[in-house]
Amino acid sequence: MLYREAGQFKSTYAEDQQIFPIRQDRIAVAALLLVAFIVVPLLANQYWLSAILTPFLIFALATLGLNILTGYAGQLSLGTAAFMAVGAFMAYNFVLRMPWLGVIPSFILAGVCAAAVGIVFGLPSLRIKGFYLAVATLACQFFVLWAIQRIGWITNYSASGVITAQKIVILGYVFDTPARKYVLTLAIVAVMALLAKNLMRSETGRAFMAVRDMDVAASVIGIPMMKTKLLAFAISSFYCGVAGALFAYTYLGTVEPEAFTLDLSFRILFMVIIGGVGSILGSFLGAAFIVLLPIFLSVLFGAISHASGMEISHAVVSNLELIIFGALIVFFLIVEPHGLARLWQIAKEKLRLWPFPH
Amino acid sequence: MKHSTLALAIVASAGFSAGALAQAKEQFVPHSYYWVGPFAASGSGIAGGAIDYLNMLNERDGGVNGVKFTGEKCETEYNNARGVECYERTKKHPPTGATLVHPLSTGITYSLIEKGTADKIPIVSVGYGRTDAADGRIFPYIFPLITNYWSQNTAKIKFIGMREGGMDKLKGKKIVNLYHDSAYGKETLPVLEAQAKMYGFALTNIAVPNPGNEQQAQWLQIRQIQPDWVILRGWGVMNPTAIKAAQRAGYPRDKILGVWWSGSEEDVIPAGDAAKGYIAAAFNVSGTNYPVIQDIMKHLYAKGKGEMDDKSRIGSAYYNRGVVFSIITSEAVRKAQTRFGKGQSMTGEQVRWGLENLTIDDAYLKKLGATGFMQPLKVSCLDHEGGGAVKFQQWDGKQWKVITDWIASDQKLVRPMIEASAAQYAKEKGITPRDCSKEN
Amino acid sequence: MNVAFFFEVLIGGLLAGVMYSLVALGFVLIYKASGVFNFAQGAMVFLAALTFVSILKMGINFWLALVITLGVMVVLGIGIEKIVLRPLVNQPPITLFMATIGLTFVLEGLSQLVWGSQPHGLELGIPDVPMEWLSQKWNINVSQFELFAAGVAGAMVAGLALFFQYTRIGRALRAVADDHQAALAVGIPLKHIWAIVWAVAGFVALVAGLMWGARNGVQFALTFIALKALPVLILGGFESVPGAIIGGLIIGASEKLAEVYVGPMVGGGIESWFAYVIALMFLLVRPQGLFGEKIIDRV
Amino acid sequence: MSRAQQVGEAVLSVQGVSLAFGGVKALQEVSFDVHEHEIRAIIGPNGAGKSSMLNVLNGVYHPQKGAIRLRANGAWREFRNMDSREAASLGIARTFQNIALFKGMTVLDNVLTGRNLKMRCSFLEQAIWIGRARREELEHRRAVEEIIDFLEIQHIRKTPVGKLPYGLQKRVELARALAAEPRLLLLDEPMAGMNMEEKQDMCRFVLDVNDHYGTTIVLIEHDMGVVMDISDRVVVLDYGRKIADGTPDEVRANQAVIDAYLGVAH
Repeated sequence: MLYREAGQFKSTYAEDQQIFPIRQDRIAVAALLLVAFIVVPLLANQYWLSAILTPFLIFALATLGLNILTGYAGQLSLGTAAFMAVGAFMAYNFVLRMPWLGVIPSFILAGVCAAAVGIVFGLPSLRIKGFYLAVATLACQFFVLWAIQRIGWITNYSASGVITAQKIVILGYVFDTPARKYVLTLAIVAVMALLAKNLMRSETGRAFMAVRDMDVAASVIGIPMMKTKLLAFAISSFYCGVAGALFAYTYLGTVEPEAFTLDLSFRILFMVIIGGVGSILGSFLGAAFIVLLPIFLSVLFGAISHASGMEISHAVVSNLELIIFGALIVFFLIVEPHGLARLWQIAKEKLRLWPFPH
Repeated sequence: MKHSTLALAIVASAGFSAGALAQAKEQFVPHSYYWVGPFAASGSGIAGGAIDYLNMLNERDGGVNGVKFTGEKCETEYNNARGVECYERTKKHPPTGATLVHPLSTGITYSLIEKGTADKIPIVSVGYGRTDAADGRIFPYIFPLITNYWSQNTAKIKFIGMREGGMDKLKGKKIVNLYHDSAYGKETLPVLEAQAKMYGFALTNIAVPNPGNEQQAQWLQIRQIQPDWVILRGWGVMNPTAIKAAQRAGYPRDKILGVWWSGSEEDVIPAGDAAKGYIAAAFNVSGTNYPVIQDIMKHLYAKGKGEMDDKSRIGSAYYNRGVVFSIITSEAVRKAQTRFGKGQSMTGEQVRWGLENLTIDDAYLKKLGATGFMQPLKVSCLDHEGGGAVKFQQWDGKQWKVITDWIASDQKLVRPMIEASAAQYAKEKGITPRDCSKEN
Repeated sequence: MNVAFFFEVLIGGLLAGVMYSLVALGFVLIYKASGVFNFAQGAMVFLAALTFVSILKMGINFWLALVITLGVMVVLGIGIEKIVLRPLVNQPPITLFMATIGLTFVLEGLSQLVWGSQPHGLELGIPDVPMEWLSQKWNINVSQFELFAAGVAGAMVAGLALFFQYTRIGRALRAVADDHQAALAVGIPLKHIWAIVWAVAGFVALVAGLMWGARNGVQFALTFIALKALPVLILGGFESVPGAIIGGLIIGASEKLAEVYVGPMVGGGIESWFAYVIALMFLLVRPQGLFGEKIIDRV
Repeated sequence: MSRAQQVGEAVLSVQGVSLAFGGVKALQEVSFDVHEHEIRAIIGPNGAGKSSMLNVLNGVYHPQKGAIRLRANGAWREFRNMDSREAASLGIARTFQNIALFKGMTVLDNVLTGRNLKMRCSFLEQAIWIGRARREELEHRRAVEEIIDFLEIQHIRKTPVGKLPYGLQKRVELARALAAEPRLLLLDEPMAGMNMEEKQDMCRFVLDVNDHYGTTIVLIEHDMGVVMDISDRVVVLDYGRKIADGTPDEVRANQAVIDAYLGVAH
């Protein structure tokens, strides 16, 4: 009975075009943001802030980026980590070489650089599709990492190619504690999620989906193939780039090119698939799932072996964790190929009818 | 999205509070190593040695002055993010939080430099990590102990000099540096360049892309250059692949000089007979015929305890390296107790003092049952390295044979580079160096 | 420029390329039959090699060990098909792809759980040292092992080609590749076919595992050779057995030549991406790969 | 026929168009013209080249010979090979024989895509979603809702098209084409595979569109009855050749046509 749009009539298209047409949703989201911005920083301990929530938000942002490309525009990419790397290292350079610029503009410019790289490596998508394109994006993955290690300027000529993120100071306010870093990350992610939502529900988003669903028809009704595909790559890479910058500045603090391996790209693709292809919410759900699952498993096993007090060597435990992680993903894909977002939808449908059967 | 997060939060916190039953007279040491993935061999071996030694102390002498070591294992997957998570999870563990941390990954070490400093938890990277952190004035909580990549490298050139019959003979010699194309691999490029100038040998750096399981091209280049020596700065599969490729290219293995991350049994066994004669550096030797290892066998494995499933790995280079890690851990705690109270649980801050004033001379090594097993150590506020020497061992097809005594590094060359690099870091981060004369 | 050296690099590259083809074949088989981009192929190679070596270490004789391992791989292949892929039939390709990545974790964990994380050496009794006369006469280094590997790869390609051409299953497979529905309509037992293909893929993985294991030792890194096979795939086409070998040769040769002659100018280590760039350039000209039968549809 | 708009002079003329795929001659020397506001039918037995003709008209195919001439505000422009996007921007919209809707999107979004050429805001403005972008989005929504009402598909506005029955999908596709406010509307077998009443509805819609918006319509249809009822003039193709052209009655009486259709049940 609680979750109902019954009795909420839309008298104007404006109302109907709100992000959350249903009142309960608006309330829920408002509450969620309130909790995320105020309650969490106050209550959560350092471990949760710096080891779980912050990375979760950053991965969610990257997932969002990849989702725009793969989920909405239908272009499969395995180069996500590379775009993140561009973001991280360029942000470092902007802060280093143009300190007057300020951190946030530096992040944005870093994102723009990532977008540029994205456009270059998006060009093949005009010719090739599917796994051929996916494997082609691997070229980006490997080339970018190689370039970062070769071009001394990018790492400010540090022998090992490792960079250390500078202090984050915005208008004289220093973001140094885990709580502050978390809040900064949250703010950026929230804003960018909103922008993404807007974009995806307006013309650009429709063009993306049109290209995804049937490119011939799309061009017949006048959607420019090239512009749309490249724009998708650009926007997606921009998001990944900013995520990369946050990865370096609010999460790890020090990054080496190896931090952005193909493994990371796959992880983020997982988040997209598990969360739900073509869903903003799904990006967050997927990120939460993939970030938390391994930690949850290891904590769980830790507790079990502690409780049982038996002497199983950790090699066994770790491998079991890995196996279960993989198995769960397979299992999940089998039971709900459309991802968590779909489950959430179904739950909502049920909730609408509840407590009456229909 | 928070629903799922919070839901898990409860379970998770329940999870580790179970492992966190606070008791007095305990010294908590996190065991964040890696048991899975491409490098599992090194991770599991080192973890085994490290954990076994502390448990042996608990069994043999009831810990350090009655303070028993407790630990919590955490899988890092050799991955920065996971490593940071492990650190955050274990750092506040009762009674006194993490004693110190062995990140066992240069990447993770980098990620922990600021966190450790802020949390007052020493980050100890033995034979890896950030070289210039050896300048304790700028990195009070970071301890790249015993020796670092730059020191090792000077020792290596010395060794080559010895083999060639004098450093002056290096002039005009051709040396190839075959390195893993990563932060780790590139760490030694500057010092090599400097030495090439110093001794006038011709240096060629050849990169091997990660993971390094394909080196045809690189060895064809080497074959073309016909170098007098090849320095193998490898990691994981790159090592056996290099040795096999060398054989295929007809390059003599006893002219290949590996670093200590290329000098374990795991690096040569996969290469089979091709590895005969291959030489590698080491800051700890292999073998079980040291009292310290014998004690572990006696007090743990004889009683059916012990971390290793595969007993044959006890005494391997990696296992023994783990033992060295834990000797440092326990001795730092012991030292700290002499100042902050015998039989007490030490905090990270106190252990930091312990590390900084740690001295392990030959007599003490003998007491530890580790004579010749590791080198004497003298750490100070100024010098967080404290040793710097390496031995060289040669693979005879069955096992590693030590072929030199400890060869000291060329601190005259290395130290200024360290200080310069550290100063650079201090400038970037706006750190004012400690005045070591004021430390006690 | 030293001609002998050029040829040495070229030959070395071609021989390396053959090693890539060995891995690529596994991908092609499964893609051809069920349209699945099986990322777990690398893990299968690792599992096969590790199992074989470990059994060997138990003191069981070579051939018996081979048979046992083959049995394991066949069972594994069929198991994967039944447990993982059948429930996912008719799902979008990317979902299947993701599933195989999940599978990769399982296989990697399983291998090291059962057999431990220790690397092993593997001796097939074929000397891997430069052949005297060749290096004497031409100053070109080629080892018997490399030639042997090339021979094996060639034999496998030929075998598989014949298999597809002349056996009932092979013909059925091609039908399946063309159109699942139609194949079903004319009464081809898809499920059996797929089971068989996975079994064969298991066998291919074993061979690749033995070759690579003997070359670099048997250890976790064997899973990475999958990445070496991918450019070969896009170049040769996901669905073409001959494409796998030709693609392998092209990739191998060009990447080695590039590393040796271009690498030093740009700081080396370009192998990691060069192969992909070649493949990419090639795709821009011919989107379906060298022998690709059709452009794979949007994912 | 009584209708609001009177059929004006020619707006489109096809001149000696020939199209071949490899050896197969799809179209040979076909010429005809289309007048403003008229409903022009192209008929012919299977494989006569009807769809090819339509595809040439909106630039999906490029003829080897001949040209398309279009009259845009008074002046004639000649096109040898325009691409389909250009065609769209010139006010040519179409539907497809086998529906080409965006299955993953709702009816509303599908129809809205029809207006993409009229959207002016940059993606940045859209992302921020205030001022211009929002207004634009709203006014286009209004325009689209009009068409949705017009075609009586309000009730399925928010339904993903994948879930709709065939007949409705056809209607949505028509709506998407109309959303572009085309001058020339190409319908490729709008009634194919429909039952009687669905067909009647569709006929009504086609006529209303032509009447209400004055859109010039070129349609391909198999159902002779329908064609003869609604179209002003008919082109008959057979084996890629034009065999007749005229009012329904003329065509009906044409011997060549009768022969062509002989044995072709309709």
